[in-house]
Amino acid sequence: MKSKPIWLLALLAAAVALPLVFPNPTITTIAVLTVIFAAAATAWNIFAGYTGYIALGHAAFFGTGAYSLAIICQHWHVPADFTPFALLPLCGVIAAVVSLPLGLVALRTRGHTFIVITIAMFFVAQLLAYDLRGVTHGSAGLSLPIPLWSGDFYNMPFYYAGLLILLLALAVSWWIRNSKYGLGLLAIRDDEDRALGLGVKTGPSKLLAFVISAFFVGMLGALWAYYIESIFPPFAFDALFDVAIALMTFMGGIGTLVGPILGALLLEPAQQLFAVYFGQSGWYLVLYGALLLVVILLLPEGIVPTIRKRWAQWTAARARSSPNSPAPAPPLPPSPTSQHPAIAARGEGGER
Amino acid sequence: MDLILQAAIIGILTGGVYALMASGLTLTFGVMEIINIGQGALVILGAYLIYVLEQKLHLDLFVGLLITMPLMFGFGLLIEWAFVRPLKRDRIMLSILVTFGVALVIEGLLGLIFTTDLVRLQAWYTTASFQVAGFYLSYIYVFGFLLSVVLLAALYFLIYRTKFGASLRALMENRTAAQLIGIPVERVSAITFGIGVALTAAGGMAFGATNSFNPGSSYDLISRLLVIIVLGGMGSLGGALIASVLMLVIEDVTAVIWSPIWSTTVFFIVLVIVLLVRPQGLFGQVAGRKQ
Amino acid sequence: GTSGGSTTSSGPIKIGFTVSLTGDFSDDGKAVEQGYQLWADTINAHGGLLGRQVSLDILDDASNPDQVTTDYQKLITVDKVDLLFGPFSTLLTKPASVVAHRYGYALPEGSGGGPSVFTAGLNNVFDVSLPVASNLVSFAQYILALPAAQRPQTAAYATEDDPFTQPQVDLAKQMLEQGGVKTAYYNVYPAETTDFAPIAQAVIHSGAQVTIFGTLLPDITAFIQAFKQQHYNPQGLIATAGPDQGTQFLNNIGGAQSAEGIFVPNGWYAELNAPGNADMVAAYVAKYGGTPDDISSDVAEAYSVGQVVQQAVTQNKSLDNAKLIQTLHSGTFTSVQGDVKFDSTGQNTAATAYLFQWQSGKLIPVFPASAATAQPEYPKPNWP
Amino acid sequence: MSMLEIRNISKAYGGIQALSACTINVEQGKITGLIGPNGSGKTTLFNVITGYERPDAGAVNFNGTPITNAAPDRVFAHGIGRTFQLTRIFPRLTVLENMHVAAPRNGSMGIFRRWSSAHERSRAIELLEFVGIAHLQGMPAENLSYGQKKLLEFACILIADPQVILLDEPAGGVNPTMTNQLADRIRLLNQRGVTFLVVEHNMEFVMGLCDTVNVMHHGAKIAEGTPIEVRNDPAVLEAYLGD
Amino acid sequence: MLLNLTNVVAGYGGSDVLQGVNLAVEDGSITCIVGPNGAGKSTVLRVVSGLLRPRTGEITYNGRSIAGMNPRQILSLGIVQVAQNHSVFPKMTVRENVRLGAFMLSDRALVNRRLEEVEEMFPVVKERANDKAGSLSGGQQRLVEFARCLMLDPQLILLDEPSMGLDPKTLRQVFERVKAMQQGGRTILLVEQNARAGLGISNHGVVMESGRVRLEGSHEDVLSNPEISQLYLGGTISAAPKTSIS
Ligand SMILES: Nc1ncnc2c1ncn2[C@@H]1O[C@H](COP(=O)(O)OP(=O)(O)OP(=O)(O)O)[C@@H](O)[C@H]1O
Ligand SMILES: Nc1ncnc2c1ncn2[C@@H]1O[C@H](COP(=O)(O)OP(=O)(O)OP(=O)(O)O)[C@@H](O)[C@H]1O
Ligand SMILES: [Mg+2]
Ligand SMILES: [Mg+2]
Repeated sequence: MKSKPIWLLALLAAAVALPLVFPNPTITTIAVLTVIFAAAATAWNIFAGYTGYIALGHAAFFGTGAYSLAIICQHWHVPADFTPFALLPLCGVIAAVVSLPLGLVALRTRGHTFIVITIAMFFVAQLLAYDLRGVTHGSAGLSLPIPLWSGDFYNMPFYYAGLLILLLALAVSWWIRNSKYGLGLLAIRDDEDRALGLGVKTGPSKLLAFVISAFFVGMLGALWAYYIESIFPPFAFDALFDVAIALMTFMGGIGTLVGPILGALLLEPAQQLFAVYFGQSGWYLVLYGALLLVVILLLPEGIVPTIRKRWAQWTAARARSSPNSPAPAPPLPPSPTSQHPAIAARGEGGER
Repeated sequence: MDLILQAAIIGILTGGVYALMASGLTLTFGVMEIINIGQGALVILGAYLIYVLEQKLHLDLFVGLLITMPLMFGFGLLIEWAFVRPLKRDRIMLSILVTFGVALVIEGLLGLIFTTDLVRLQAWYTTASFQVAGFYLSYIYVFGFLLSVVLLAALYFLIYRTKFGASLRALMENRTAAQLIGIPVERVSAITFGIGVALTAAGGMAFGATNSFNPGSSYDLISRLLVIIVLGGMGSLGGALIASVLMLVIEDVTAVIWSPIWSTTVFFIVLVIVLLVRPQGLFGQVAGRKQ
Repeated sequence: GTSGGSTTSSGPIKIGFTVSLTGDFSDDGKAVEQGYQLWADTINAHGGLLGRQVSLDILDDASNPDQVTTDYQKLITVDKVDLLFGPFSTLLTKPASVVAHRYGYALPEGSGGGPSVFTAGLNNVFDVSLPVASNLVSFAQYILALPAAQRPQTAAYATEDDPFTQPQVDLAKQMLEQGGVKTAYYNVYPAETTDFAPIAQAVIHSGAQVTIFGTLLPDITAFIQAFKQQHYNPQGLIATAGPDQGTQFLNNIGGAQSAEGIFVPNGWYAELNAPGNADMVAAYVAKYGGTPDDISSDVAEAYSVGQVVQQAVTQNKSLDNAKLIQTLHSGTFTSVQGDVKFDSTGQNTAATAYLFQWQSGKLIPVFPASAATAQPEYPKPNWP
Repeated sequence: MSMLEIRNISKAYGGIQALSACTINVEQGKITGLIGPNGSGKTTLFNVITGYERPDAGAVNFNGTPITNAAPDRVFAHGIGRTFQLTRIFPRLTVLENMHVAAPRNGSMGIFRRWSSAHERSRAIELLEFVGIAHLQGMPAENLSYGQKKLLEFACILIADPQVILLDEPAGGVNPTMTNQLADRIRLLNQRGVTFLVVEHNMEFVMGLCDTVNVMHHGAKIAEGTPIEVRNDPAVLEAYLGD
Repeated sequence: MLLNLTNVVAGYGGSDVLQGVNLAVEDGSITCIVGPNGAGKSTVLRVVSGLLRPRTGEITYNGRSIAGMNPRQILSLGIVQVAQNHSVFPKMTVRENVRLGAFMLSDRALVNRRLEEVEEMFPVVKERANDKAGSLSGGQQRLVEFARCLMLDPQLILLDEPSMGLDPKTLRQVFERVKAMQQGGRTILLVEQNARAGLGISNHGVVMESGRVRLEGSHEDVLSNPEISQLYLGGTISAAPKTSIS
């Protein structure tokens, strides 16, 4: 696959050009939300995908980032211009700092217990947003400065900021996947105890991945807050956020580099558009749910792994039917009872 | 003091209702380890089915279960066959996707059929109560509690005392080995999933009789139900009951002695502490040895 | 920018809005849609607006701020609607108003009355309904006006942590405390609460004579259920919302008998003598069936939005949104909920709060005396 | 002083005394064998040494430093590596990636280092070639046959380069010819100074390889000596070899 | 011939592992397959027991084609497999594990009788009957698996490395048991890396290499073939392990 860099460049160019080619604010609105989710899913995948720990509490960091920006803007009287964008990394850092003790505690557990602890942490965070009225104004929510940009221009800065964060997250994800550290994370996913016995510092490794993903998600929360310009606890800390990014990641292929992005590209616009076009008739949820089900039926391991597997099978089949061996009868369909483990079902392995 | 006692009693009874809602999940999540995000939607579906029977045929809610549970069982078989079975790899995680999709479809269809008006199941025992030691106990909660004890006991019997249960546990632990000793793994999975969904019908009845609901009411439920299963210990049925009761007692007592605002927070903090000390849950088993 | 919108002056006028047909607010969404629809039907039957037919462009916002943002963008830039109406709830009105503001659209609305909507410094939001906080004022006044012998000594308050309910309860509490009614219990509970029994228990335990709830339909029915089970009979029971939902409310609490004596504040009721009200009620019954009592106040709130906009547009003889904003800020209007006059933040200062009570299966205005069609029942009879 | 001293280790699970006051010494630069009937506590002892289980009593010293209760990564950092009886490889990593997990990771700067370097890679391939699975390097390790997994695990621990290697049944399921090669490799490494503690039921392998053999029974050592001594020890014959 | 594989091609995912395997197992014999790691020995057993579908080729059992049947159908024909990788059910008790071996039987009395026999035969199974199988040592688990397969009284037994992890004493016991089963009229297809011991109790030897059968013959033929011995049996014939029973 020598053409890979070219492909990537083309995709990048398309992403950059998108709002220029389709300047309609409705499209760019969906694009803004999509890059936010794509970046969040990518960040989540850095932790959950590589370590195999399914965290369903990242909405806590999204909300932390969102509230951080809102509170900072209020206290420092930040003007409604590009300044808040410059504050995004700070909000990410705040989320990362918050994630540190949470990760320290949660990562002492594994498997289902871990999932439930992250859910619990998310709820505590949401409840705190309600309860700490002094800073959060409770259920009355907070407003952010409202930029006076024209409707046509308005989405652009948000889109490019989101895209930048996405690229950054992707780069970090790629880098980790190709680092010694990332290999350690994957080893943790497969067999944590064994990894520990081979000298992988499992505790710090997991925690670092957790904090990195929280940093990005926190930044995205802040970006989102500035975009929506008002935040309320149930929206900033939204349990469905976690479900959404997990769905996107699973759908695209957990643990793969571009899977989360593909999942987001598919699901977020689909959801928005289905609500717009089928919402009034009442079919929105049915169709959106059906879309999920159809995709998973067609691509039962997620988009990227399934395609990779099909590709491998196809090339292998082609190799089998190469001229010097007698053409075998068409292979039987795999027995439904037998489990055929995927061949080369994972990993950028082999290509490197 | 009186108030705390009363809150604790309410907590115990409401805990029974939660255990009932969680009973289906103890199978699909606790035993099969399928993260059934659709559980909440299935509870609501169960409630609507009973609602229809009550409205159209004037069936008693508990009698209605005799119809809705088989219906939901069939529905469970269908979901398993169509969506869970094709998942080969990462089925535990991908099941989140599938069950979420199913939940959306259910919610959407319920919305189309029943509109989003709030409804509630009515029967004489949904509002009536009887007095014990100066305190009123409501029939529906007592009935719900009893039903959940009965169902969980039946489930225990099924899983730990029958050949079917043994084959199910075997299949969960090692699918290939289970195949090799002749366990029809697909049929067992399907039936188990079906039973899990059927039990949800009972939970739905209890939910609908104690809460107003509409198709969108499921969202607050699912995370609490997942929490119950893990706190009780995956696969532990008594654990599920005790965890629900514990959860509701803590919340209810906190609500009256401090504030409802903090009740859930306190519970979640207790939860985190308990799970840090016992990651396998209250009654869960530790994973095997390393060798 | 200034108002977008179609330039053709012959086709129908497009009015866009979103409703929550799915998600958390979905139980109210349908009523809002009905209200807007009834208004459009009425005006179309009477020759339309500025002589043109009105067509509604309705989207589902899934009770989600992201979707609201996308939806209003689409209404403005793709559908190019002429006018916008607001969605349901404070939480969604806020993001909608920001998008509308960006394009210079007015956002008249009837059910996004939480204070935070009006503090963002936007000039384009107009809430035609009663300002939320003063909703319970009439009840407080009524209680304080009771003869000393009858006047309750203690009150219990429980409210959802919601920008719509809590301010109302807090204001009523303040008034009653000043009037000498002691607070036996006050608590705020999270909007996600599904288990109301302990709160109900605490209210019962407080032994308060009147109970004041900041609720929506699901929670008030849970409280009533618990009170019935515990045989607790407060002398007065009022909830910010829920009892105004007509038959839905009755079905949820188990029939009209259980509703007897329950209060609810509102800016509207079916028999209210306000411009267009009788027409709307008739149209509702004709179109959706049922009785006037089935009509949720969400319907009237939405209908009023249409009426106010209609008056302003007619006065302007133009669909121009800048003009519309100006006119809305300056004029006085009428609606099925009574008079409408906006202050600089967009809240309706002219609205009257009525106090209603369920009596013999009907929701009847009982206070202020000018509007009352029956004497309030006090104390509330025991549960059946 | 022995390199690895295991003193009076006891460990009970409920009613089962897996180890009872077990004392074993592993001398530096030697290949020490550990045999005993099924369930005699060999694997449990490995688990105690490498920090996967906490003993109820007793102590483990490594070069004089106590390492009792040290976590597995600490034990590994001291230079003690092990394999598992029921092979534990990383199933979803490729064979080559498996090798790199074990490749020495010095310092905590892993995040700034590529997962593989040319040097590591060539070492990994050399070892994979040695155990005969180099052609499978791009395969997810879960796709290997049983014996191939066993060999992969063996190769993994060699690349990690520990001072002491604890092998739990390295020859189980491995082809006899390959077993002989493994033995050769162990001897070679041993000559270069690596110490081994080997658990194995293949007597030919143990007797041909080990300098000293310890025999365990019911959680305690019942015999120790050269292979010949042990083989003719009546207690060992009775408990282990049978007649 | 009880079992016949003709030109069987099979594999996982994309590639073929078995590339045309021909194999015959005589009724009442013990046949032992040996070969290097990854030769496809276990794959042959999996194809026979139905865990893996052959891509092409024919498998007949008692003259009847069984290719493509699922494991349950094949089991009900009287073919039972003991897998190579550890496959006890770790969280179930030892007794539950063993009892599950008789899952296909519905005669309770028979099952109980067999259970008693098996427990007599292997003391560990009895002593640890109520412990979780996962807590046993590696060798003990292996024994439980073997005991489990004895619960059915199958016609054809596919054993994948029964010797692995067993101490010499136990191993001898197991092999004696295998021998006894053959004498009782059962047929055994064995895969063994402990090749000399395995071939030692067999009538027939098969050497596999790279997915093909390299050599087939009586066990003496195989044992005495110098090249095979060098390549796959660990060289010098004289060093036969003490554990072999002839
Ligand atoms: N976690 C545990 N729970 C219960 N019993 C255990 C546990 N771990 C080990 N045992 C018991 O301790 C004893 C020793 O087991 P161990 O695995 O150390 O034996 P071993 O010498 O390695 O045997 P083998 O040669 O079969 O591998 C066995 O009886 C085993 O059942
Ligand atoms: N699940 C699988 N997916 C892909 N390839 C596999 C799978 N299982 C086995 N293989 C490949 O098939 C070949 C034969 O495997 P098999 O398990 O039959 O070998 P074997 O002869 O039993 O070896 P061993 O003596 O090590 O048990 C091996 O090269 C292996 O890599
Ligand atoms: Mg062992
Ligand atoms: Mg094999």
